[in-house]
Amino acid sequence: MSIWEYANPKRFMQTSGHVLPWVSGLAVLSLATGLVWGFFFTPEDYKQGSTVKIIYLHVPAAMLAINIWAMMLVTSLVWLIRRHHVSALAAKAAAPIGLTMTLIALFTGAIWGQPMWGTWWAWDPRLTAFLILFLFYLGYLALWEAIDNPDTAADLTAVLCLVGSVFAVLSRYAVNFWNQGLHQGATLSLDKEENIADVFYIPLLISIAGFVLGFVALLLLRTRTEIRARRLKALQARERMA
Amino acid sequence: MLTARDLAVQRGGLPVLAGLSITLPPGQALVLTGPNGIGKTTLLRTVAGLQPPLHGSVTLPPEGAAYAGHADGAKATLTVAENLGFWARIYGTATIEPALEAMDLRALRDRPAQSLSAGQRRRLGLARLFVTGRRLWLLDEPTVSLDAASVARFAAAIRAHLAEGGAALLASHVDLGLDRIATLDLARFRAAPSAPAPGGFDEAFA
Amino acid sequence: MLTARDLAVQRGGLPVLAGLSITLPPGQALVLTGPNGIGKTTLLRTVAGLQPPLHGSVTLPPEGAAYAGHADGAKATLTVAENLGFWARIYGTATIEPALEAMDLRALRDRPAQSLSAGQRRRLGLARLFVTGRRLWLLDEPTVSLDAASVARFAAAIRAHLAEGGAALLASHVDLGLDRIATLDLARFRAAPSAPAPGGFDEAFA
Amino acid sequence: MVELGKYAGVVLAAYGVSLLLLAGLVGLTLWQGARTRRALDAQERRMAQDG
Amino acid sequence: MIALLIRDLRLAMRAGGGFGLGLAFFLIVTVLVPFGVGPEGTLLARVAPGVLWLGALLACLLSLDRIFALDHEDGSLDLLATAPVPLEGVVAVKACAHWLTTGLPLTLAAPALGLLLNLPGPGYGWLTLSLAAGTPALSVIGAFGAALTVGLKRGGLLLSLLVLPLYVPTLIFGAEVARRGAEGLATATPFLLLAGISAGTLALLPFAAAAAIRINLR
Amino acid sequence: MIALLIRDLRLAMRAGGGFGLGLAFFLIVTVLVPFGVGPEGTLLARVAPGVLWLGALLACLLSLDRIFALDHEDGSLDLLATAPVPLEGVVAVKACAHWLTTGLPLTLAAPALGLLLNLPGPGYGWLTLSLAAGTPALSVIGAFGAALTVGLKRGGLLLSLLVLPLYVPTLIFGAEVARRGAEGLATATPFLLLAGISAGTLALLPFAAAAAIRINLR
Ligand code: HEM
Ligand SMILES: Nc1ncnc2c1ncn2[C@@H]1O[C@H](COP(=O)(O)OP(=O)(O)OP(=O)(O)O)[C@@H](O)[C@H]1O
Ligand SMILES: Nc1ncnc2c1ncn2[C@@H]1O[C@H](COP(=O)(O)OP(=O)(O)OP(=O)(O)O)[C@@H](O)[C@H]1O
Ligand SMILES: [Mg+2]
Ligand SMILES: [Mg+2]
Repeated sequence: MSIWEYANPKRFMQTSGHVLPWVSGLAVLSLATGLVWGFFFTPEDYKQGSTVKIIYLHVPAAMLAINIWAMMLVTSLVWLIRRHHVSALAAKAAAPIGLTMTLIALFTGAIWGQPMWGTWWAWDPRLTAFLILFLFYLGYLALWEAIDNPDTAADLTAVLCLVGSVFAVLSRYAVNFWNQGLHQGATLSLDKEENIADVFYIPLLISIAGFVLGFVALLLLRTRTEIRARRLKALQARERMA
Repeated sequence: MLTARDLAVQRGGLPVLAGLSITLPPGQALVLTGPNGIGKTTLLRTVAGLQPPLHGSVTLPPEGAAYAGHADGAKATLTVAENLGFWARIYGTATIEPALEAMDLRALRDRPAQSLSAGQRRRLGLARLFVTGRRLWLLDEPTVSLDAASVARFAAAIRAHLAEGGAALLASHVDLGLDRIATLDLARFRAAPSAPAPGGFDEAFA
Repeated sequence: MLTARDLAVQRGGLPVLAGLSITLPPGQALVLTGPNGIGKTTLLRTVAGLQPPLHGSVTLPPEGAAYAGHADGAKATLTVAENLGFWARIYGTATIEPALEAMDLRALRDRPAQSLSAGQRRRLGLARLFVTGRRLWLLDEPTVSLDAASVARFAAAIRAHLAEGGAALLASHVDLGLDRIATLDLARFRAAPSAPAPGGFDEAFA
Repeated sequence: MVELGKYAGVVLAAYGVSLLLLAGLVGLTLWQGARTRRALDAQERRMAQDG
Repeated sequence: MIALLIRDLRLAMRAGGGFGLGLAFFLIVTVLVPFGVGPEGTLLARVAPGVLWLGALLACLLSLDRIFALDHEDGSLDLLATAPVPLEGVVAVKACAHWLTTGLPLTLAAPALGLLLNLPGPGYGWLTLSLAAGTPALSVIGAFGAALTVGLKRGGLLLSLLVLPLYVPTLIFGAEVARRGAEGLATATPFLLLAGISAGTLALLPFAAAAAIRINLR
Repeated sequence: MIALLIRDLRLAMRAGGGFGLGLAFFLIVTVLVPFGVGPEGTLLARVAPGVLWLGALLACLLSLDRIFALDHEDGSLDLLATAPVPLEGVVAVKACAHWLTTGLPLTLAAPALGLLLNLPGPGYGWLTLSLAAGTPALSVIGAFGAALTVGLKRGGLLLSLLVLPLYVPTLIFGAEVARRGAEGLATATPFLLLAGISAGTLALLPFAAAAAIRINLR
């Protein structure tokens, strides 16, 4: 059986209906565990004080924000090449989640920056790149909104996503070239020596898992809604023609 | 010259016409008729290759067809001669004189298109056909806004085109006064809406 | 209802028609005919008050006239009902139902105007007339793109309007099938280009 | 209650804003989902009746 | 008249109507400035009030051609001119709709963008106040410019050219209020002048604009 | 193809075609900047390269919707799509015409405007060079954005929203070249990167734009 079978709308509706409650349950569970653990039961950092607790929101949100765009890139490609409608609708469904994640990363970062760097905002490359990512999400969503015909909209936004991804990567390098940064380097490297202490690390991992599961649950929900909306539109049009 | 086999066309994601087959040999014209909104424009755009068919296939002559739609594609600030000259160069035609002659635009040749009346602008849009050098013409309500004399002149031009081995597919609500011409009433091919199957999410996607 | 006395109209600074007098009593319609470019659109715009006459005077009913030109004034993203409802509120008319009914737009009422076919959009443009509540209609080629059934329906609507004491001034190249209707051929009123007087710079300024 | 020290405001603000945004997204998703579902059901029922 | 306002707002909200786009443009221009002039905080703080005012002005400018051009193209303007509403009122209502969909959101969003440019503390209130007082003038002046260029295909750039010089006094006083506010100086005089400009243009320009439209329709 | 280039240039030259308007807009923005940020010479000199680049970018942006929208509205784009010319070529030619009527004049005029902003001596050459290398990329990226929004009524602002983020790398490298040049620093790296972006976009984006147009005409 090919994986593409799940790209069939009917099949997708059935499968996602079965999976959804489990994913949502797990998401709520791990998110609650990670955040509660991180918020209530971790010590303060010797340097950053209690502000380290922000990491449990900031890092998962930042990771998701980037990876959701990557996922949209993949689904857009699938739509352009294999023309599976679910794929296009999944990209559409993911964009608002990505936008929210970008906003969370930006807000928590800004709030964190105030005590750590003494400023809400600095034109650090990583932060700037995030702001640009935010603009890409905005443009992508605006294009979806602006076009009436759903297939045209899917095609054009997919093209935008492809071209935009190239430019997003370019912008990342450009921004790096333009200004040296204040922001932390990678903390989650595979090299154990450089990793942060386990007390912070384990709840962080749980909370990342919670964010990812939450994303999957929301994505499934939203994609189901999009499919229903498409069917509704088709039925309405058919009724008018009859 | 033109064959369409079991064609189904869509507009706004909805099937509009289905099960349509057309064969148009050289020297013949076919007039598409049908009430407003039946799908004449959609069909012509599909045949012209501007949108993909929902189903079936279209075969055009190797060099393609010349399409003239509801809009004329005339640039308001260019003169009549400049407008036509542009299309002539795009299609590699040497001269625009026959086209000006055919649509009686000689007197207007140096007038900017924005100062033309509705019918004069339409004549300019039709004159473009003569510089394409294409044998197959796809025309969407070509005689809109034309007066009786211009309609007759245009009908004569079409007759001449057919006599030279050309062909034309036209959508029109008015009688062009072309004799011995085939007519196809599209009302018969209206795509039938099927009743929705419960939970049938696949049908939503054409 | 409408009187125009010794009217001369201009377009692009040039006199187009001159010496025209029109009297249109209630209950009557007058069809303006003439070849393309004779000045029908210009005349109608002058009568509607959109441009000043070069000479002469126009008297309209006190509340003004309803004008429908080549363009329909429909907003692409608003639905048919929203488009009509807007004009109804502007003209202080309570309901759009009679207008929808008259132009057979019931089925299309919730469709955005951009998804209408050319003829359907034209019907929307004509339906606007019925919400203006004006007795004098000025119509510029109202039946363009309409199919035969719609033309008949529109002719019936005009007849009803006349029967209620309204009046209509129409420009049209096609026969509307209205009987007992007056026709005015504008060809007779083409403004004669006067020979230029040497050194007469005044004439350059109409 | 945990001891947040002098950064209490900052941490609470970060959590507050984030949870608010998340709640907004979830709420919007659920609301849109319910609305489309209702509309689709109504449409299907109507069309089933009409034949 | 209210029908017209409602229609214009509704059109702005519909797909492709462009509500929120002015805001997005404002955001982007603000973000681009540091890329152009470099990231130093002190430099940015000094130019911040001016840049924000310029950004708001450009965002207004870009949405101006919507005011009448679309209505002209599809023939609605002809129909409105023959409808039983005074053309002056039409202009005023359309300028108002433009302000509601552009100037107002810009004013509300400006403080957040001030943050990105390191705007000094006391500047936020004055920036918002000056924009609230100045953007109505931008909309009305813009409506006048749009009325002048309504007959032209893609009059957009010409419109910018005509309108920008007219915007200069508003910009000078507006930016002055914001700058003085940011530096903690007295702002009363420029603020009063700014408010005066807004009031004056609101009272007079609709008449000029209506006359321009009448001429353009001829 | 050459016929198309000639037609586009001729259209730009005709009344209302907008040739020179981009330039005028550039001029006005540059002139407005001192009003916004205050007249101190040193401050202006520091922001000059960035402001000039930003002004050029905005002037380009404003003329973008002319690239395809007019042709779409009057039906020419349909006709071009069925004509015996590849759509990719049409896009490339139109981007080229846009550059010739906007980017090139801007590049030539920039040094004169630099004077107004106290641009330091060595900056002039680098400013011109960076604009010459960067504006082609602006035109091509803009053509892509215009192709995406061609079916939309007044897609102008949406177009800005889509295109401006794509302009970021070009702006950064371009302004960096101009700024480093003005300060007498090494400019080789950003200049090469800038040229690379121009070359890359010129080679690839016409295909994406042609695909977008085909989708939009459907
Ligand atoms: C608006 C401001 C900020 C933004 C947009 C931002 C963005 C990001 C991004 C994109 C990541 C990378 C996530 C990943 O891919 O793993 C990240 C990680 C991180 N950020 Fe921020 N950040 C901001 C401010 C701050 C501040 C002020 C601090 C603390 C002083 C901070 C601390 C961290 C830490 C510790 C990580 C984890 C590093 C890693 O795992 O790679 N961030 N942030
Ligand atoms: N700017 C201009 N300069 C010179 N002549 C012009 C200008 N604008 C229009 N004309 C001419 O004015 C005449 C009147 O045009 P008008 O649109 O009124 O004609 P019409 O009778 O409505 O024609 P149609 O039946 O084609 O719609 C036309 O011959 C037109 O060419
Ligand atoms: N987005 C859309 N959604 C639903 N239906 C649409 C959409 N766009 C167009 N239609 C419908 O598709 C049908 C076909 O339109 P088309 O323009 O091909 O008709 P036509 O035969 O050319 O009519 P006319 O004689 O009026 O020009 C029309 O009934 C129209 O209302
Ligand atoms: Mg049609
Ligand atoms: Mg006419």
